[in-house]
Amino acid sequence: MSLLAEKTPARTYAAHAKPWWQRTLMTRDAAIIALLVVVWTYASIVILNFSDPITVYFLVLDVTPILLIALPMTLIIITGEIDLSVASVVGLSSVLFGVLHREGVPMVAAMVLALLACAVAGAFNGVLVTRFGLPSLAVTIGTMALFRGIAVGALGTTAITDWPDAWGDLVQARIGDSQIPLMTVPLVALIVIFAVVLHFTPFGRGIFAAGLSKDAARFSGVNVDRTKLILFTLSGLVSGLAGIYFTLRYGSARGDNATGLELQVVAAVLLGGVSIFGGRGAIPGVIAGVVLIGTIGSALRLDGLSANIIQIITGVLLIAAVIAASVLGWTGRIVGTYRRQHSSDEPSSKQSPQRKRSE
Amino acid sequence: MPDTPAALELRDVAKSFGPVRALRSGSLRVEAGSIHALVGENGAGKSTLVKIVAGLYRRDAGDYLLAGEQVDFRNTADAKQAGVAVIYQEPTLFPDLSVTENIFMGRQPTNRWGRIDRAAMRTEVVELFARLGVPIEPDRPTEGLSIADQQLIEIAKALSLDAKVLIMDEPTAALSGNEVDRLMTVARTLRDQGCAVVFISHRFDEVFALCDTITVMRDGAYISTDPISEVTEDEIVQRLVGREVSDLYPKLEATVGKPMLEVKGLTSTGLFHDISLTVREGEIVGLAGLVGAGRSEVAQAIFGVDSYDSGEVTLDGRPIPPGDPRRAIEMGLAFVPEDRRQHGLVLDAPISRNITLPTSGRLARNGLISTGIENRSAADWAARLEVKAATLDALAGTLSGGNQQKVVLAKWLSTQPKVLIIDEPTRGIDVGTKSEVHRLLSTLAQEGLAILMISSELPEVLGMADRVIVLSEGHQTAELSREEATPEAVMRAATAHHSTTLNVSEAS
Amino acid sequence: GGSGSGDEGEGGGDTSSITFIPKNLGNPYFDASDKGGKNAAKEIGTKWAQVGPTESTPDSQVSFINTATQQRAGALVVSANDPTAIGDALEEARNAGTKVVTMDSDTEPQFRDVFVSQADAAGIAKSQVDLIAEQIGGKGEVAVLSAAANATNQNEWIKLMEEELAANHPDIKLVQTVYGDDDDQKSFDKTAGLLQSHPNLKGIISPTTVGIAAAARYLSDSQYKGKVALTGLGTPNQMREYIKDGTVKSFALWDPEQLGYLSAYAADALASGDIEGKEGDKFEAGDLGEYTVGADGVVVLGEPTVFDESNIDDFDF
Amino acid sequence: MTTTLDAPAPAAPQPRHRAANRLTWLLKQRETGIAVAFVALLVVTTAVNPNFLFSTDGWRDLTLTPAILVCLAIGQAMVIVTRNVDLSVGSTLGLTAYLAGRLFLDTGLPVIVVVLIAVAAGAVLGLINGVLVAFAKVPALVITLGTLYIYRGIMLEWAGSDRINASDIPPGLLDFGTGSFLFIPNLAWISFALLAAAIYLMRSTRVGREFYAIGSDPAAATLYGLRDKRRVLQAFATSGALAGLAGILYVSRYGTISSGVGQGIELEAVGAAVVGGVAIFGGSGTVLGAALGAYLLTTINRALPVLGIPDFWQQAVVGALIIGAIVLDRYFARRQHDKLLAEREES
Ligand SMILES: Nc1ncnc2c1ncn2[C@@H]1O[C@H](COP(=O)(O)OP(=O)(O)OP(=O)(O)O)[C@@H](O)[C@H]1O
Ligand SMILES: Nc1ncnc2c1ncn2[C@@H]1O[C@H](COP(=O)(O)OP(=O)(O)OP(=O)(O)O)[C@@H](O)[C@H]1O
Ligand SMILES: [Mg+2]
Ligand SMILES: [Mg+2]
Repeated sequence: MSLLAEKTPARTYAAHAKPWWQRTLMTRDAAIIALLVVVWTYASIVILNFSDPITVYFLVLDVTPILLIALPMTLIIITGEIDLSVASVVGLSSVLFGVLHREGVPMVAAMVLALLACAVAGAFNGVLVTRFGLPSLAVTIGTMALFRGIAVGALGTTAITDWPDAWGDLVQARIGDSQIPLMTVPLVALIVIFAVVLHFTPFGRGIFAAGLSKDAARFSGVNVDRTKLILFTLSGLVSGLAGIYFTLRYGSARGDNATGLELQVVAAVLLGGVSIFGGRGAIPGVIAGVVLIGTIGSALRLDGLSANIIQIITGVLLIAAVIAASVLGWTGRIVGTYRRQHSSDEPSSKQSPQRKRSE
Repeated sequence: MPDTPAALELRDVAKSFGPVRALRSGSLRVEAGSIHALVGENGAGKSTLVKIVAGLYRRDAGDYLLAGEQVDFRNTADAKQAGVAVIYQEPTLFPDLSVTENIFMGRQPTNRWGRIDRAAMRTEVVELFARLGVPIEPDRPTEGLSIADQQLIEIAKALSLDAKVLIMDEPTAALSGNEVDRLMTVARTLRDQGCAVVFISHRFDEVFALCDTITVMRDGAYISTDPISEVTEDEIVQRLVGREVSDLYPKLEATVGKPMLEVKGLTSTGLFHDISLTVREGEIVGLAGLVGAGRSEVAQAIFGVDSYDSGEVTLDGRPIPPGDPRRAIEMGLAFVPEDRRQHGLVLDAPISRNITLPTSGRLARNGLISTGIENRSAADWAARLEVKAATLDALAGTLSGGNQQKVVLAKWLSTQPKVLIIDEPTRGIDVGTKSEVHRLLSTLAQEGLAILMISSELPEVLGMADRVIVLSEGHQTAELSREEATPEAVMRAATAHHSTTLNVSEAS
Repeated sequence: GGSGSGDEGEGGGDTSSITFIPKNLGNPYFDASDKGGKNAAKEIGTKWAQVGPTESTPDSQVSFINTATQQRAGALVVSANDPTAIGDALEEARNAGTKVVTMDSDTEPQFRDVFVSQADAAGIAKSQVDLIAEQIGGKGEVAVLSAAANATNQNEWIKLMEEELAANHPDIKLVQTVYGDDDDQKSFDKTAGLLQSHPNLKGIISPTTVGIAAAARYLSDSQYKGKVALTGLGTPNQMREYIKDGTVKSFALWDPEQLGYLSAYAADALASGDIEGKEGDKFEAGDLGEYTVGADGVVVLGEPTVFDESNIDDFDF
Repeated sequence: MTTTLDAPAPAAPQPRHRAANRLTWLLKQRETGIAVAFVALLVVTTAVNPNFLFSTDGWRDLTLTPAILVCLAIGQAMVIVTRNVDLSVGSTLGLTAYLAGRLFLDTGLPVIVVVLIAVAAGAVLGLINGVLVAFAKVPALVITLGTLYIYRGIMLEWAGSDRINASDIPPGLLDFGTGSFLFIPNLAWISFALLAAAIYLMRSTRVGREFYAIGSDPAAATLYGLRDKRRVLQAFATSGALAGLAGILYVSRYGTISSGVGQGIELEAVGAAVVGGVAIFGGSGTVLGAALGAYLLTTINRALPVLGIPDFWQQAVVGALIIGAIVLDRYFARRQHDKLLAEREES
């Protein structure tokens, strides 16, 4: 028997236990996509004006910031962390962009500088979480107030509103004569990039491993801290991008832009099937989650219902989604596939999801 | 049963965790006023049995009687209520709370108004500690206590319950000789007062000195019960293992080459001091010592998952940068950790992803990796190690312990290492797989791999290693050649206090 | 909430529906103006709906403007949370054939057809400065408790007040402007902060209904009651008890119900093509009579009413 | 223990904290640090503007303004100690405040009955969180994020564009809300009483100690046979009830209930607890610390304008404070850890 030198295939293995269609269709992602299709179809038939192509136009413009931020947020939550400061970074980006523009810095340079600052803000979160070993929940609650405070403080009472029309028009432009916003193109590109990074690169494999078991990942050579630092920086950068978008779309740089957006993003990501424990989730589901919330909001508004119902539905969907996961998991455990760490039979602290003092 | 009911009786109790049958048919009958030894190899199901008695697990089948009454506990509080006290194998304390609170949690003495009587608690703890001769400050938090101190608190906790049945799951593993003697005194006193005591230990000297009856378990099943006076140590070992011990260690001759792993003066405050060792091509070096001696910490520091304060590590002559496991892997170091479930495997990830995790960078094409690529590599290595699994996307956590260990080995061998550090290679593995692993290690050494093997099982160390290095309390107390390494020599070095470092020749 | 729009007309529009989008829901000022709008719609015989965000931010308002666009509403009556931020959305609505009236708080003129102004800004600013000057004897420190820092109308009034003070009341010093965001608690706490930071404060002007009510409530049971004057824009129902107990001597406001009423008529006149919003266009506004569109498409409701002990019981809104 | 062993007689417990010991102990407490920061803030601000403390209103607002947040921070601290978090308290506060307003407006029930109903309603809302967290085994962060939306949505939907004005509230309650007893505002007395009760609960009863145990190591809590589900339910119900009470306090203090009541206050409550030294992953920290954190955060908000810092910067200061507090905590924990290791080294 020679293990390191030559091959001695003694056994063969099937790659998968279930056929491909079961693996694709019997997932949280598929369920949420199906729900989206059902809601969309229902709304198109029942709700007046919903089938109008302009619905798509407004919907895309509306969900763009949430969708943008949801991408890095998905990766962060999969590593088992969270970033609540994203909406404040949006405000920060908007204000910096505005102030630089007011001071006469050319548009593109102002944009790049604002984005850099936001990446630094994100890295600040990342350093506190990885180098200092602080819980990201507490850290980002703190930086949420800090970044927002800086944004609001820097601009004070004013909103900067003298933006060149060309830029605002670019953000809201349509592709040709269609009702599809031009924004869709970079958005789809970003989605593809994030999906590839998460699902088809060694870095992405490290993200999942870090979320499922920080220790096992570290013991396998995954640099968990560096991974998280990169993701927090990325989150700052993309949130900054959303801030630029906000500024240009509304032609107004304000410190209070996107207030409360962080919870919407987290809700959408979790609805999209990402586990708050980390280690589980996929980009298609998240996209569907974001669009689903946007669609329901759009449909209800068209139906003349108030914003309040939208809140209730968002909350119910969120809770239903996670409870469904836990109920499914509970049944799954009977067949022996459930994550060990939720199982009541095993109180071993070694597997508790939020293991503290892990140094 | 004709005579008076036993204090504790289990009949054909079974327990499975998913596909893992931890306990097939566990039986145990303990009389009041006796000390009963429960022995079995690692993974024989002893702790599982204990946890069923404690009310922590619910049995899948079988009978559980206390003083002749059928019982069925929903949780550990019920069991405590019924007079069952348990000292678990791993100490389970609340790190943020004080020693006193840990001892009384859930049953603190209260006054009429529900106010906790702290003074009474403290008085009782002081009294308990005095009886046990424990010098622990009752008001300090338990965080940062040594394993031995934590174990002593567990013992105090169990004693403070007025228990009819006391179960101790390897309580002495981390204790010094003095502490063991004191514990034995306490156990005997309790016995004389009519308590039924169950004592689990891998140390036969203790078992024979303390107990009056002995039950042997193997592979989750009951084997035998005898009065201790009617059996010999050899007979027990034979029953434990189920075959001749000498079969177990198929050591192959290997040619020892140049030094591959060299460690010089490795020190980490509070954990280990001035560790220096060399492992050569084709050589298996054993790292022996008692639990808590700091061997795992040394290994983790070498690999880079832990930091260290001073010292240096080189692999094939090139220094391994501290704190960078990825670099260590690239340089040819592989590390099979002691705790498979926490460190070795991502239990909730498929087998294939587990095997390819350290090599995913190498496997990627144009920076991209796919399940297909992973499966091809994983299938190859799983086959070489004969992992018993149906599909590659089965979660690693669903495999039995032995197969999990094979997956870990597959994962590390797929990195094509030059040096393999393997911590407790056969912990919790059944006897069959155990010898497979041993054969594998021998083969690997023969192929020129340098292996550093940490093991708490003396026969394994003595059977497998070309050289044995012994650690005690974080200090290197002996380096013994294969010939010098007798059980007595290793044990003496392992229990030596570091100020009295052993002279190797004297020890042999 | 209100009801959705009815059947879709040809050429993509239901010219006979008016949608009101206030700054935020749950604000009594806009409740009153909505009431006026609803009455007008009933008189005209068109459909009427009121939708809006719960927080007064421009981005949440945009979604509702977009929805109205999708519904091809005949006309929109909006009170803007930001002069430019909702501009593109309004443009989009106008491109789809919806007429846009701003009310109470304007956008930049190019984004709407007509702005129905509660009173002309200079008049509002002057009346409040005059009221406070009278109450504090023409001398001393005053402060402003405003709504959101970006509210168009607030900022314009504050600017005009400063000019008015400089021009005609040199002894009155405006020491600070704070923002209560039309949030009750915030306005309340900001009042407390103002009084502490400025021990010599003589008066507070709060040109927002939420702010003045919160400030009055703080003053009414503080040591400053009767010592620090308060005036601004408030609704009689909210302020009645503070007038009665002497916390506030007088304050001003136009009738928001009339404002909504007039806006609905202006919207209908636009939607039915009677006017285009050019200077000089004339339209009938039910009980209020005929109005003329002024420069920049502004229609002015009239002068604000000053409320004090003598007349407050004559009003109920 | 009824058994007696032939072992050495128990050593008499030594007198523990003598005066000097007590002082060093006090200095080491996290609460002392926050209290010192609080006092320093008072001194500096009052030096700049004596009115900040030495005026009837200054003195009153000092204890009155934080009362509501103190209430929430106490509940939040209890929940966080069990290794959970309750983000729904702001919405619970809003919903119960509106409920109380409606009851005053529509029923004419006596004030005390309305208060009890509001507190009970808060407890029920908290219990819903607790049930979902304990039985569905879903992290509290997700559940309470969901109920944050749901409770707020229900309130908004119910309230429509109605709002409740001071004139709808019984004058007795409003007078109570702004009144004082022995120079201390009534609401402050309530918050002190709650704080005292909470300190007693957390320090000296089994329930409180088990909260700590569950948060410190949930797995060990199972091994000890603690009724962890019940405790989690209790913690959430208490937090909800306190939020309900905070709703009433809000009504009596501010008189008007608009749609945004309590929006965003949940993060202030978490912030207060974190600043006050409650570890976000449970097991340590005190309600006193959380209450002091609430005092510090609220008072900073009032002090900044006095100190001449535009109030736009308030949030930034609060954020910096939260970050500073957790970094400092970690630093001390590290030092303690190293010290313990060194001690072991010597022994
Ligand atoms: N929670 C669990 N999930 C899955 N398998 C488990 C679990 N607990 C124990 N096992 C498996 O059950 C078997 C028996 O374990 P147990 O801990 O009872 O052995 P033991 O006799 O106490 O061994 P040791 O001497 O090492 O303590 C082992 O194979 C172990 O891997
Ligand atoms: N996470 C930790 N924090 C603090 N001390 C620790 C930690 N892990 C281990 N220790 C301590 O380090 C020392 C050595 O640890 P460890 O038990 O790994 O040694 P070992 O020789 O590998 O024993 P084992 O036979 O269990 O593998 C022990 O005293 C233990 O208490
Ligand atoms: Mg065991
Ligand atoms: Mg070890």
